[in-house]
Amino acid sequence: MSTTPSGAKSRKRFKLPEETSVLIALIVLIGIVGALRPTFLKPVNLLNLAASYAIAALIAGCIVFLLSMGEIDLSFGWILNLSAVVAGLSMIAGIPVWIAIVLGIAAGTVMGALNGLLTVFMRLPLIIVTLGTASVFQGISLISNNSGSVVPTDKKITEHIFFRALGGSIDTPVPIILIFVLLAFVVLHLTLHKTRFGYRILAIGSNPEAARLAGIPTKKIKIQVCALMGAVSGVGGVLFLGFRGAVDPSTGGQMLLPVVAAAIIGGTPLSGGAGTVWGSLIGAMIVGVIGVGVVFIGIDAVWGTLVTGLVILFAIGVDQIVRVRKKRAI
Amino acid sequence: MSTTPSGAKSRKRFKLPEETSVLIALIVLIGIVGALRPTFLKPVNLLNLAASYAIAALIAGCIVFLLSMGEIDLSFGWILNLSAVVAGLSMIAGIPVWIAIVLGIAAGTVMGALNGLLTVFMRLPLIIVTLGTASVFQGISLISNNSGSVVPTDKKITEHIFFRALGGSIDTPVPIILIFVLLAFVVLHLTLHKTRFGYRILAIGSNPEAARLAGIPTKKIKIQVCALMGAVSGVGGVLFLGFRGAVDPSTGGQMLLPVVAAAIIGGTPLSGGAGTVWGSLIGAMIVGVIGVGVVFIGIDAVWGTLVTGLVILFAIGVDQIVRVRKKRAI
Amino acid sequence: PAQAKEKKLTIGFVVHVVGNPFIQQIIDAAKMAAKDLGVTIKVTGPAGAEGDAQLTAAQNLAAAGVDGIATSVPSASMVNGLNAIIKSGIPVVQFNGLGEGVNGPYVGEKSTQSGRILGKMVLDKIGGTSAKGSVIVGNCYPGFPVLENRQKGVLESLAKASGVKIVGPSDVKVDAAANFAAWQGLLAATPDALAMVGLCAPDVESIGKVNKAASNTTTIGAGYDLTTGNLEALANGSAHISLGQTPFIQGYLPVYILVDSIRKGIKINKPGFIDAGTEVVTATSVTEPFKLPALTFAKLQAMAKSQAKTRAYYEPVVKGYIKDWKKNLKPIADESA
Amino acid sequence: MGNSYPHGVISVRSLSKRYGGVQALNSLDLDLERNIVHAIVGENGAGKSTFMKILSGGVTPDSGTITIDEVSYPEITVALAKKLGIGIMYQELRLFQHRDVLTNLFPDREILRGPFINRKKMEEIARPVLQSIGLDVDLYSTLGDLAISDQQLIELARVIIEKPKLLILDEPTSALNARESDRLLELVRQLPSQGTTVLYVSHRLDEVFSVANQISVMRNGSLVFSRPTTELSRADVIAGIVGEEKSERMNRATKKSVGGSAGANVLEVTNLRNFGQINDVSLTVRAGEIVGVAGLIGSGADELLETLFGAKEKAGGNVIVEGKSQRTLSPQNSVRDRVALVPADRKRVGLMMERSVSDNFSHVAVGGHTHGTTLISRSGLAERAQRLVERFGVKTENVNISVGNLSGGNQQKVVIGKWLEINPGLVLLDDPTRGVDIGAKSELFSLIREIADSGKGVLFRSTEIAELTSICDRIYVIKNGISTQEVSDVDEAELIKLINE
Ligand SMILES: Nc1ncnc2c1ncn2[C@@H]1O[C@H](COP(=O)(O)OP(=O)(O)OP(=O)(O)O)[C@@H](O)[C@H]1O
Ligand SMILES: Nc1ncnc2c1ncn2[C@@H]1O[C@H](COP(=O)(O)OP(=O)(O)OP(=O)(O)O)[C@@H](O)[C@H]1O
Ligand SMILES: [Mg+2]
Ligand SMILES: [Mg+2]
Repeated sequence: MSTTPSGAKSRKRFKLPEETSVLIALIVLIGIVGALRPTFLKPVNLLNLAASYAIAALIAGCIVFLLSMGEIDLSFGWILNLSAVVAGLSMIAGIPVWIAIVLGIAAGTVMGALNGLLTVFMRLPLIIVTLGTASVFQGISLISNNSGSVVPTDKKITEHIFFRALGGSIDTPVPIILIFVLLAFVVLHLTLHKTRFGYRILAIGSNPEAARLAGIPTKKIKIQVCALMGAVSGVGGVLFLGFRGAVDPSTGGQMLLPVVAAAIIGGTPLSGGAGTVWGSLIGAMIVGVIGVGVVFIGIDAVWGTLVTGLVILFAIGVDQIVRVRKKRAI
Repeated sequence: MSTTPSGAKSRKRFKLPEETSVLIALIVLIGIVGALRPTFLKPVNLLNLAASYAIAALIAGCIVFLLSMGEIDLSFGWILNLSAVVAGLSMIAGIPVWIAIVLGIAAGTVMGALNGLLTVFMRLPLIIVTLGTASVFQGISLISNNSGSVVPTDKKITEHIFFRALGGSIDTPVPIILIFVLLAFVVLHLTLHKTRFGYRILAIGSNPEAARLAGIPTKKIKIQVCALMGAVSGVGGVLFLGFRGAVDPSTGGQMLLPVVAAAIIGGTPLSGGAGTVWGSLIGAMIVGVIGVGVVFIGIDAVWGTLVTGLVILFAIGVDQIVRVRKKRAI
Repeated sequence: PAQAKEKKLTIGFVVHVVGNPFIQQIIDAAKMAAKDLGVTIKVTGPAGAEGDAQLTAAQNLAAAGVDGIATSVPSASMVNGLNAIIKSGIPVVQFNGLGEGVNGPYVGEKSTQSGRILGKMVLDKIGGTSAKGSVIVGNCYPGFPVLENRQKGVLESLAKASGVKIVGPSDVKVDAAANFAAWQGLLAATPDALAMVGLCAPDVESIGKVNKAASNTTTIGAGYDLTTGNLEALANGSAHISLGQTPFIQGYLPVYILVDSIRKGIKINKPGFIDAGTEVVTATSVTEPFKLPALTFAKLQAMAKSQAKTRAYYEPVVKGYIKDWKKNLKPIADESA
Repeated sequence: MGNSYPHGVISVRSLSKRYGGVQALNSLDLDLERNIVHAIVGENGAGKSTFMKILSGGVTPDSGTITIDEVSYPEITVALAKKLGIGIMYQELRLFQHRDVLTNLFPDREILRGPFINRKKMEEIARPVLQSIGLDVDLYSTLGDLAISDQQLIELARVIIEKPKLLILDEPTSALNARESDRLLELVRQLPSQGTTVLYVSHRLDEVFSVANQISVMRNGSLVFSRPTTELSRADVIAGIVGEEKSERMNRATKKSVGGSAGANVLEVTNLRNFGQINDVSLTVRAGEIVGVAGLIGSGADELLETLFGAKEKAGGNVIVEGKSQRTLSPQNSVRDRVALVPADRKRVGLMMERSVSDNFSHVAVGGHTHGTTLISRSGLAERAQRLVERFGVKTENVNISVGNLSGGNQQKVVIGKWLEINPGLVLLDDPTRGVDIGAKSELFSLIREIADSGKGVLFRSTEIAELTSICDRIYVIKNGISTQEVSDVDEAELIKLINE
């Protein structure tokens, strides 16, 4: 047919990846804190900072899957908590550390899958279902240990390679948790953008009814993504246990906002059909730099919150300006 | 079935209002708590219960406007806080109570409008903007009173009719705050469903592009709705001040989840284009009955969270079952 | 008074947050008191610390017909509501968090004074009034009254050394991971700091971890609460001082006061203060208030795990200080003295 | 050219609009006369809709002027269009899916009493208009629950209620059946005498010739010619649309299958019922056959294909695909058994509007299918997309732009392409030519014939009777949800009679 326009060969011009704008926002922020306090820029400091926010980043990387599908999970903080409790109590009960870890992750997966089953069978958005299950998981965690902390103190446990590696007793140039989380990010990114599973997730988020008519098993995929979210939260839980050496009843309770913020600052819209795993990593680092930067510069506690807010606005503003520039440039 | 059309009469069959299903869920819950603890059903008790949740309900009624427009405000709890602080500090500074109240509400309106302006001019979803402004408002509140509570203690203030009426010193068969909030609900309902402003909000939420093409000034409406949300949060703030006689730095900080939960349990979807103001009132009461019921029945703190979660799942389940039944019946 | 004894009393016990190990110790003590006194106890509290939800819980206990209420009062906005309950004839005893103007006695630490103690101990460790250098202070929740008081006391003591420069107070956040990151950042920003002083439960543990990671520093770590993690940090030498708030007394005493006053018809509808004392713990010594026998670190850890041992250890206090609560009731101004 | 056009109500000069690398309008000059029906035709992506959107304020032109009643404007805003009395019915419906019908009829034009919406008054105004276009719906039902054809009529009613001076209709009949279309054309014919100028965009040349006083042809964003209908023949117009040489080729039009070579049954349906309009449908499709489905809107014909595919729930009856009895019909099973459905409503259930052309072409091949590797690559998707773009003549800048940016007809080609990519054994085509230009349509028909000739079964529903009679080997007539008759070799008039009687 003659309708094909003359230049329809795929003109591959060089395009900046969509994460560029958030990355610039991150660099600007690091630059500002570094300009005020040059020690901030020391690699060891930046690595430590990244390590402290690694678990939140990991979960942000996975919540991108849910957001891409047009869903949101409110319960993952408590899944993290209960998974860590399961792993911790198992260790204390004498189960070998690695097996206890697997148990913790399995518990997370089961909780996630339960969310998925409920959302599919009750035909309700995940956000509504997890409004309930969040309390359920928290409640079970409270009951399991009678509102106390779970602290494995036995030397056999605390000297285990898992705790030593994560707890920082083994010296590595780059914190081990960082390496692990970066690897996880590669896997998450490839899964979302290079596999059929990921394609299906984005298709569901983009137009659920069209996805169903295209033969995509939408219910199955939903359950799988929820289970994955649970599994990753479970991994987050055992990493937390290894990192901190203990789980408090409140662990995970404050995670919702920073994690979701990381994902959306990173560029994943809430509306579904699109998502960037790497963006969420950068978003998590932005959240981290803001959190630590404020104390690093030495801003008074009373002023800290205001400054945090202004910097968040600034960060999303930079991102937005860069984005608009890029659009113009096309 | 002979569905072939026969004539253009407007077939108006009797339809149960869409809020029926949530209402049934509410009645079931009240029934269960009442069956276990008959004193719960005493009118005075139910009225007091309603009064304690009145402010959250009021705000839920207004967040329905935002949800209907496809947006979410994360900052309203801190708008409420800062508005109350403004009103309280003004009173302490000697400004007449009524004027201080107006100042508080005006402050709320300004904060809401600021959210609206930022979201329109940064072309970002409100949820992202308010991620930042929430911290800004909280920060300003902390600074205003150097991290302390605002407690007007002067007799001239505490004996003012406003404080006496709201604080319960004046005996009325029905708490005054309840009457006020009910009236506000009538106004909110009429505004959303019977005025052009409301129609425009729902149109924007349903299809923003079509709304723009229909000539709706979408930016203006967005700013107005944000300002309205701020104003209502401001009203919530001064009501809180009158009701409790003080504002703490933490006031409003935990409001996000119960208020949004009230709206979505009440039947307003997060996707925009539809919303029920009355539903959000019932939703707020469900949240209230769950919270209070657990205490009333005397469930131990450690178990309370789990029970709360299960009851939430039950409530949305009842709602869902009724909804499906209704659909089948058509 | 005699007939009051016949009815089995029900006491409502309202905490400001459930799922906090320290609060749980208070709850456990309250339950021991209830058992000792033969009364029913109903424990409740909101999942997230918020005054309004807590007040609502207290009001509902009142509506459900309890005979007395013990509650922490972290928020000034609870005061009027609690006074309304008191006015309706249900006595209220406060613990752990003080609401100014509540018409009932308060059981808790002298928060400003405990801050002073902590500040002084830190100062002693870094060289007394002639110390020269920076001390980092972190507040995990600016605006929380008890913390503001502690902060005041710490700063007051540290001000005695003119060479000490205060860094902060910074907002170090409650969430464990964020708290750790904040302390890590603070120390990186001021690597030659003499000491790090936190005011909340997660701080000592975080400071310890930060200290351990930055192996070459000799920064003193100090803070509050005797959680398992904090004690671990003291034990392995990565942190140095932690003050305890005697959760046993804060839980046991309010229930005792309520039951005793109801049974004996004693009116307690006035503000008042009973000192719950402050425990001072370092790796080498555990100083308990009320002339209780000195503890070793190991004993303290064992007690944290066994309610029976805890009860046995505090027997003298229950028989003495607690039984004589009326005698020890001081004017409320003593709290912040 | 001169400057004065005494009869012109609207003149545009050098109107241009560029989207990325696509010149949607390329220095368009056109004069529209007052009080006539002026048709605009052209191939998919010619720029018709872009032009209409500029006139109605939906899109801002890059350059050029628009003169209306002797006042020149560099652009028209939505507010200005409202003031000038320009009403538009968009090709891609701009309705509020969550809102009820009545609300959709008065978007931001509600009748007020005091501060409140006066729905009673609105009903009074709406009812006669709905009656005049033959639409019978509950004014209180939610728009999203209605069939696409009803929605199109509501969009029409909405713009007629505005009583515009210039009425723009962008493919108003693309989802309508003969009866509805006729009624609409009847209405449009009367409008000029009531003082309304009509701009009518359509790919259905029969309609254009029956309704328009003047016909303009566009290609690649510019005007080819604009002449009174009386001076034009069908061939002239087709040549204008597709170009001389191609119109030659098209004359070798699609033929019926070479008699009776049909093979085994690909699809056997007996006594099918669903929970909607289908009561008792039985039919068979044999390999190598194109079988048509004809029926009025509401007769069940428009639900049949979705039900057979499993998109709508079945209530009873037997469906046998390639000899295998389908116990549960579901899209998943259908894809597995290589049954394809090109749905009628591409926007709602056909495409992922904000995703790329490339992603959309792989919707079934990667998303629904379970064949092949589970790993995918961007370049793999792009290759497939490039191949399909060429095969179906999709006019797009490249395969990485959002499918929502394509012209309506090109979007339709993407839907067809994504389904044919899985090499289906049974193809259910639910009004597949909706919005497709005349050149592409003839290509599509030869393609359908090719598919049938390669031993597959095709079940075909169309809102255009002529399409059915021209390519179907057999046609089933559906009335009141019952398959009443099976016919072959009928002409248009006969079939229309059969449907309506
Ligand atoms: N015999 C069958 N009857 C009904 N449904 C089936 C049948 N076989 C497969 N399906 C459905 O088809 C879908 C595809 O199944 P399959 O196990 O092949 O997954 P998949 O598409 O390969 O997933 P992925 O490639 O992402 O791992 C499933 O949802 C399954 O329920
Ligand atoms: N928003 C947009 N972004 C990018 N390109 C666009 C956009 N809208 C239209 N185009 C392009 O402009 C060209 C003209 O499109 P237009 O919709 O005007 O065509 P049309 O003549 O109406 O075609 P059809 O008959 O298929 O409806 C097409 O190539 C289309 O892809
Ligand atoms: Mg078009
Ligand atoms: Mg597979």
